[in-house]
Amino acid sequence: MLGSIDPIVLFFLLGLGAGVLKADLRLPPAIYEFVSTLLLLSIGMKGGVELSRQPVTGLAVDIGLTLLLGVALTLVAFAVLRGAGRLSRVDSAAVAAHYGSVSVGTFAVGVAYLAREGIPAEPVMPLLLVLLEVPAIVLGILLARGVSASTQWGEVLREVLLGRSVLLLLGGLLIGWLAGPVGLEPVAPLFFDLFKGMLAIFLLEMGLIAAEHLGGFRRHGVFMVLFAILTPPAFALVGIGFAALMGLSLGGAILLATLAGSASYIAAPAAMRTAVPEANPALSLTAALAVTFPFNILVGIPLYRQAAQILLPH
Amino acid sequence: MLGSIDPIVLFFLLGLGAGVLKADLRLPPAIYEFVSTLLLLSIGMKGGVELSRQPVTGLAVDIGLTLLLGVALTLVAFAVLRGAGRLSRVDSAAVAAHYGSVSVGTFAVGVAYLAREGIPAEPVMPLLLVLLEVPAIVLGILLARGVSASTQWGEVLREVLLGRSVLLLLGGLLIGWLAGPVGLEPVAPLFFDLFKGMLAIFLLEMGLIAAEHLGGFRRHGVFMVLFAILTPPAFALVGIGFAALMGLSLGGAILLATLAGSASYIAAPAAMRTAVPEANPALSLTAALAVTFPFNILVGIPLYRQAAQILLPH
Amino acid sequence: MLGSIDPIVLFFLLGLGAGVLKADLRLPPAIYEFVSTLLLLSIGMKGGVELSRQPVTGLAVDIGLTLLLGVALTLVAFAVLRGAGRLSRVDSAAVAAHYGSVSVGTFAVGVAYLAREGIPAEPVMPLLLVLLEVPAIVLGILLARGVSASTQWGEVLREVLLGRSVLLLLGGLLIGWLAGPVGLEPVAPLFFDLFKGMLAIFLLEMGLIAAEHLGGFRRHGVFMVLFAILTPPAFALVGIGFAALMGLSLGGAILLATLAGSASYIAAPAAMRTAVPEANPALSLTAALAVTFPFNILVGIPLYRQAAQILLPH
Amino acid sequence: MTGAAQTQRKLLTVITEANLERDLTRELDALGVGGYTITDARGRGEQEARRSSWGHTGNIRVEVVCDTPLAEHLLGRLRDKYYEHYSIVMWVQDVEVLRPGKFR
Amino acid sequence: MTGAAQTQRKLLTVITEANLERDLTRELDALGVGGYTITDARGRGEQEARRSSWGHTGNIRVEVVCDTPLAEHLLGRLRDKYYEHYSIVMWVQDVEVLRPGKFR
Amino acid sequence: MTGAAQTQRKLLTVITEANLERDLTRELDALGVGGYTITDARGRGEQEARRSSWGHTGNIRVEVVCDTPLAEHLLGRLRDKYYEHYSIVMWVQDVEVLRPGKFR
Ligand SMILES: Nc1ncnc2c1ncn2[C@@H]1O[C@H](COP(=O)(O)O)[C@@H](O)[C@H]1O
Ligand SMILES: Nc1ncnc2c1ncn2[C@@H]1O[C@H](COP(=O)(O)O)[C@@H](O)[C@H]1O
Ligand SMILES: Nc1ncnc2c1ncn2[C@@H]1O[C@H](COP(=O)(O)O)[C@@H](O)[C@H]1O
Ligand code: NA
Ligand code: NA
Ligand code: NA
Repeated sequence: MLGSIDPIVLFFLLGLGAGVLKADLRLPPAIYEFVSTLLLLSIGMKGGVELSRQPVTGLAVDIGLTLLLGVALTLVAFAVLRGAGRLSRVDSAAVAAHYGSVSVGTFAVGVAYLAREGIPAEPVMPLLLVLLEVPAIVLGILLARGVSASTQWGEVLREVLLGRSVLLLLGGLLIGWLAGPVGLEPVAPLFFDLFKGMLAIFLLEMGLIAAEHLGGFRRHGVFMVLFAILTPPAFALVGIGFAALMGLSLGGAILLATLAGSASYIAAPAAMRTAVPEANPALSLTAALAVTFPFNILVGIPLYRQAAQILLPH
Repeated sequence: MLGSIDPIVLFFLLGLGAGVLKADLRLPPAIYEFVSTLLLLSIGMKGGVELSRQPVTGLAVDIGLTLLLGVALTLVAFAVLRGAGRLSRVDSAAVAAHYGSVSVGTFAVGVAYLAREGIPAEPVMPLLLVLLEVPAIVLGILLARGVSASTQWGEVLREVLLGRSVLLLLGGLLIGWLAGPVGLEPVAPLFFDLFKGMLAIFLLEMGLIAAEHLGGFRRHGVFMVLFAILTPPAFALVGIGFAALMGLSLGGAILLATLAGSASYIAAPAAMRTAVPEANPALSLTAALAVTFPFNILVGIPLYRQAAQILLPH
Repeated sequence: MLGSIDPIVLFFLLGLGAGVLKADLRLPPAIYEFVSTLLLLSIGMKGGVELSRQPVTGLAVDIGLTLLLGVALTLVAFAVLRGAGRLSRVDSAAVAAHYGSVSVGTFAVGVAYLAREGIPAEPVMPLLLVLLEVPAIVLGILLARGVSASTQWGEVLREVLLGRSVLLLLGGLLIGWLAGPVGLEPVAPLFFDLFKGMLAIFLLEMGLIAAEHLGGFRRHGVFMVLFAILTPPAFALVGIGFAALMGLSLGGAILLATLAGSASYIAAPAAMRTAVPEANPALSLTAALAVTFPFNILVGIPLYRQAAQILLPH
Repeated sequence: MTGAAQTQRKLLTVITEANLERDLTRELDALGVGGYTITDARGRGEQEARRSSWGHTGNIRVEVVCDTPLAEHLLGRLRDKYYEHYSIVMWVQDVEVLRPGKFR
Repeated sequence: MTGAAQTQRKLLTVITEANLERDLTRELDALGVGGYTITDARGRGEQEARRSSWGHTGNIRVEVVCDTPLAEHLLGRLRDKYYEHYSIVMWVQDVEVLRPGKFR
Repeated sequence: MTGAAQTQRKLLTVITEANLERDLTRELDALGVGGYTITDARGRGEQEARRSSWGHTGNIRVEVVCDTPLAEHLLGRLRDKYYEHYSIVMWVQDVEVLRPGKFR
């Protein structure tokens, strides 16, 4: 079992263990920002370099289907939370926004997994990642407030579209695409060679954060735990379905499944806190950080690979 | 056009774009300090390693001419600002101190440019960079206050000579010189391999800062913009002249031109704020950060190369 | 002389010089934490990888002897400080706790020294490092307070055992051991290739800190200086003796001597401040940081190597 | 204190979630305060369980010096806008300032 | 200030060594305060020579708003526990708060 | 508050440009204050356009507890030295302290 775990996931477990013991290994916020900036730029640049090598076809269809995927996942999550979970409307909407959106950290672990297994993926994936961040958040706000005049949509869209992760991913994509593989060689030692090491540091930190949120479950009960564990594989299956529609390769399908199964813990919480303040922010965060994230990186990704291998048309 | 741009400059443009959109990509101050510390040490160490390989001759002459260059540029700038620009005496003196002094960030881009083009330069250049920082600042204070008894010269010199950039550059030079190429091998992955990547991060941040200062121009008017654009190439020509006097190679001449054409945005502002508080600090900073720095790294350096190729005696 | 100095030690001297000149080169605390986190994980992982290659034998004996070494050094230090130094009981106990415990920074320089000289060492050394941190602190508190009911032993042990350095070292060991050399390859660029560069940055900072504490000696007098210089080589000899008992190789003996001769400046001060607040914290810190640390990395480690070569049975 | 040019003003201190910074400073600007000072802070209160305590975003501590009517107005406005759904704590003190003109 | 719902409370400010944070906040919790706010600080006092000034650990600045009896009690407790061996400085001020229930 | 050993002192708070820290603390030392506490801060005032706002250097917030005459003296000295050319804001409050000897 352990032999099949990616060593970088051990860093997550170290953080989780230290956090449970209440040991103070937290990195300063500045380091967390540095590491995540490097990861976002790297992911973008890798995609961009690949894009510069092989022109993408059918981009418009892929984009449309990705946006549709985001909408579909959010609606399903909302229905389940409101129906089976009997959460209030605002809480259902807020949690649905988190699960309809995506986690870049989970995506990064997926990228590292593919690299380790030697499975290639479409270069366009980081772009789809960006696309998936947005619709769930917008829809979540709509579900919570209706088409209320008081929502400052300009502000909300600004925050999401000009957020750190979207801009760094898109900026990296653009730089990688413009510079191409040769142009990026001089910066490769920082952005590419250190990628997995930085991801390890990031996962150590995520383990510590996840541990801080473990306690939240005593408050939020068994339904939320089930939701946070069952949604990822269910949504991953939907992701694989969409991957098949788009004609993605095995690697692309694994990544889209990973994205679909992941829950946002940065962009969505910030947007919901501003636009839907009545929602209980701890509810979504505990689920996304303390259950879904660990589930995905420990169990989910290899699982989605199996599923994709079985389900994808050959 | 884009093909000829160094990819690291794309990071500057990304920062500039994000800044104009008021997106919050700023790195924490701690990271900025870390990155700039690495860059300063790297530049110094590279020079030091080269110095340890080939003994320098005629150093005294080079040093004398460099100090003279700093004085000459400051006086010219002061005359132009006071005469054509009709700035107050203190403001003219303060801006002149910025333009007579140098920008290490610009120099770093110059170093990266030479590496990319395969043009060697004299190892003594980082030392000249340090030398150029000082006279402009001292002269700027003199021009603003006269030989006033109230100026705490000890304090001013202390601040400039023991400032971060001077000490890290000189320290790096010394370490590189003492350790030599073999001695530095074990630290090369951090200081040399990551150099361009760290410079990319630095430029991303500089783009964001430059964007913050763009607004300053509404207040400072068309003369300052012209000054900030025309001074770099004019001063670069003077720099090439001095390079010819010193008998520098093409690479050395490009770097000296780059230094001459660059404007300080760290050492000079700090020193002027303390010693000449009547001067408007925003005036110099806006010019140096929002116009001169971008101009130099986007257009200037390749231009100075052309000029040096034409003008240098063969 | 300089030729024999490891270039990374030059960074310490640069920091020391800058600090003496009161120049402001201090890195932000966040960077210090990042760098030390990387170093601790690296040291642990290196040991762990080696452990995964060759199974350790006689571990129980090594562990027992190491704990005994910690106890012995603390008692000797206490006796000397109380007897020859006439320090108060609490101050003697607190300083003894620092010198009976160890400095990870010094150990890292020792590791770098061995790598440079091509001398292998037992992979178990990081584990012994962790073991040596603990007994001196516990004993120091006992010596200061007796078996007082008011000491919150649970809290003290928690702080020591779940401190950053212990957890990161042990975590690194575990990860290295589980992942093995192949598993760690993807993170090697960050944790192994950058090790010496990061150590250089760390030493630069340590030089600045040591300089800040130099002034402390005017207050603490000649006895403390002598103690801080003479204890390291004396304790290093004891360390070599224990290394012989354990049957360690030359490299292992040098590292154990370095550990024995080093004085804690992170774990011990924190623990003493909480558990023995009557003790003067500046006394121990000045000795450990301003004398013992520099002595060990500049002079001590090569000295201990000579001693180990002479004294170890062949 | 009896220094010639000193005048009474109010100092309003606000402790709230860091992610409100942008919104709160805009609100203050809109309400016409002459300035404010912000420091990063952390803390404990009564609503921890509800907090979006995603580790890295702590509290901010905002200080505004202004005259009494504006202080009253701010207090009311911020209460109405933020009390219900956000973690926010406020207190008011008397201060003496040198250049009253600066503090509306 | 005459705003309807305002009440007098005390603001206790404590400056002390950063390494006391854990111990001090536990003490405050045990003494039953409703909340506190902490910021990182640095400074100079009279006991610099005794400080364990290992560079990176500076001071913390802790603020507690509470009623007068609790403030008195805290002041006494912290004095007894920390004055002798630690760097600690405290002061007390009057403040007006909106929701007195929050501040015991 | 009626605690036995408490005495009135003044708390002077100064907000100014971070790059003045060295100069300002020297000034305070020279003027004989017993101590001061500094925190990093950011803010908005009226002189933004003139600020050397090179991004990374924000404000500092300096607190000094001292007796009334010294507070008056400080206020005057800092005003004379910094008001004209630097961004600086100051206010004064009453505080009660435990060990008046510490605060001159
Ligand atoms: N009694 C208090 N004194 C000082 N600060 C407080 C107090 N109560 C709450 N706070 C601060 O206000 C924040 C939010 O409080 P709450 O909304 O009660 O969770 C806390 O994190 C503290 O920083
Ligand atoms: N008069 C004062 N005014 C403001 N803060 C002070 C004062 N005296 C001491 N402090 C703060 O309290 C800390 C400890 O002071 P001390 O115990 O006197 O060294 C100092 O580092 C300052 O941050
Ligand atoms: N009314 C105010 N209340 C609180 N802080 C202020 C106020 N006005 C100015 N400040 C602070 O003082 C700094 C300098 O103000 P100014 O000199 O007006 O630009 C600002 O950046 C704020 O941090
Ligand atoms: Na999702
Ligand atoms: Na110049
Ligand atoms: Na020792």
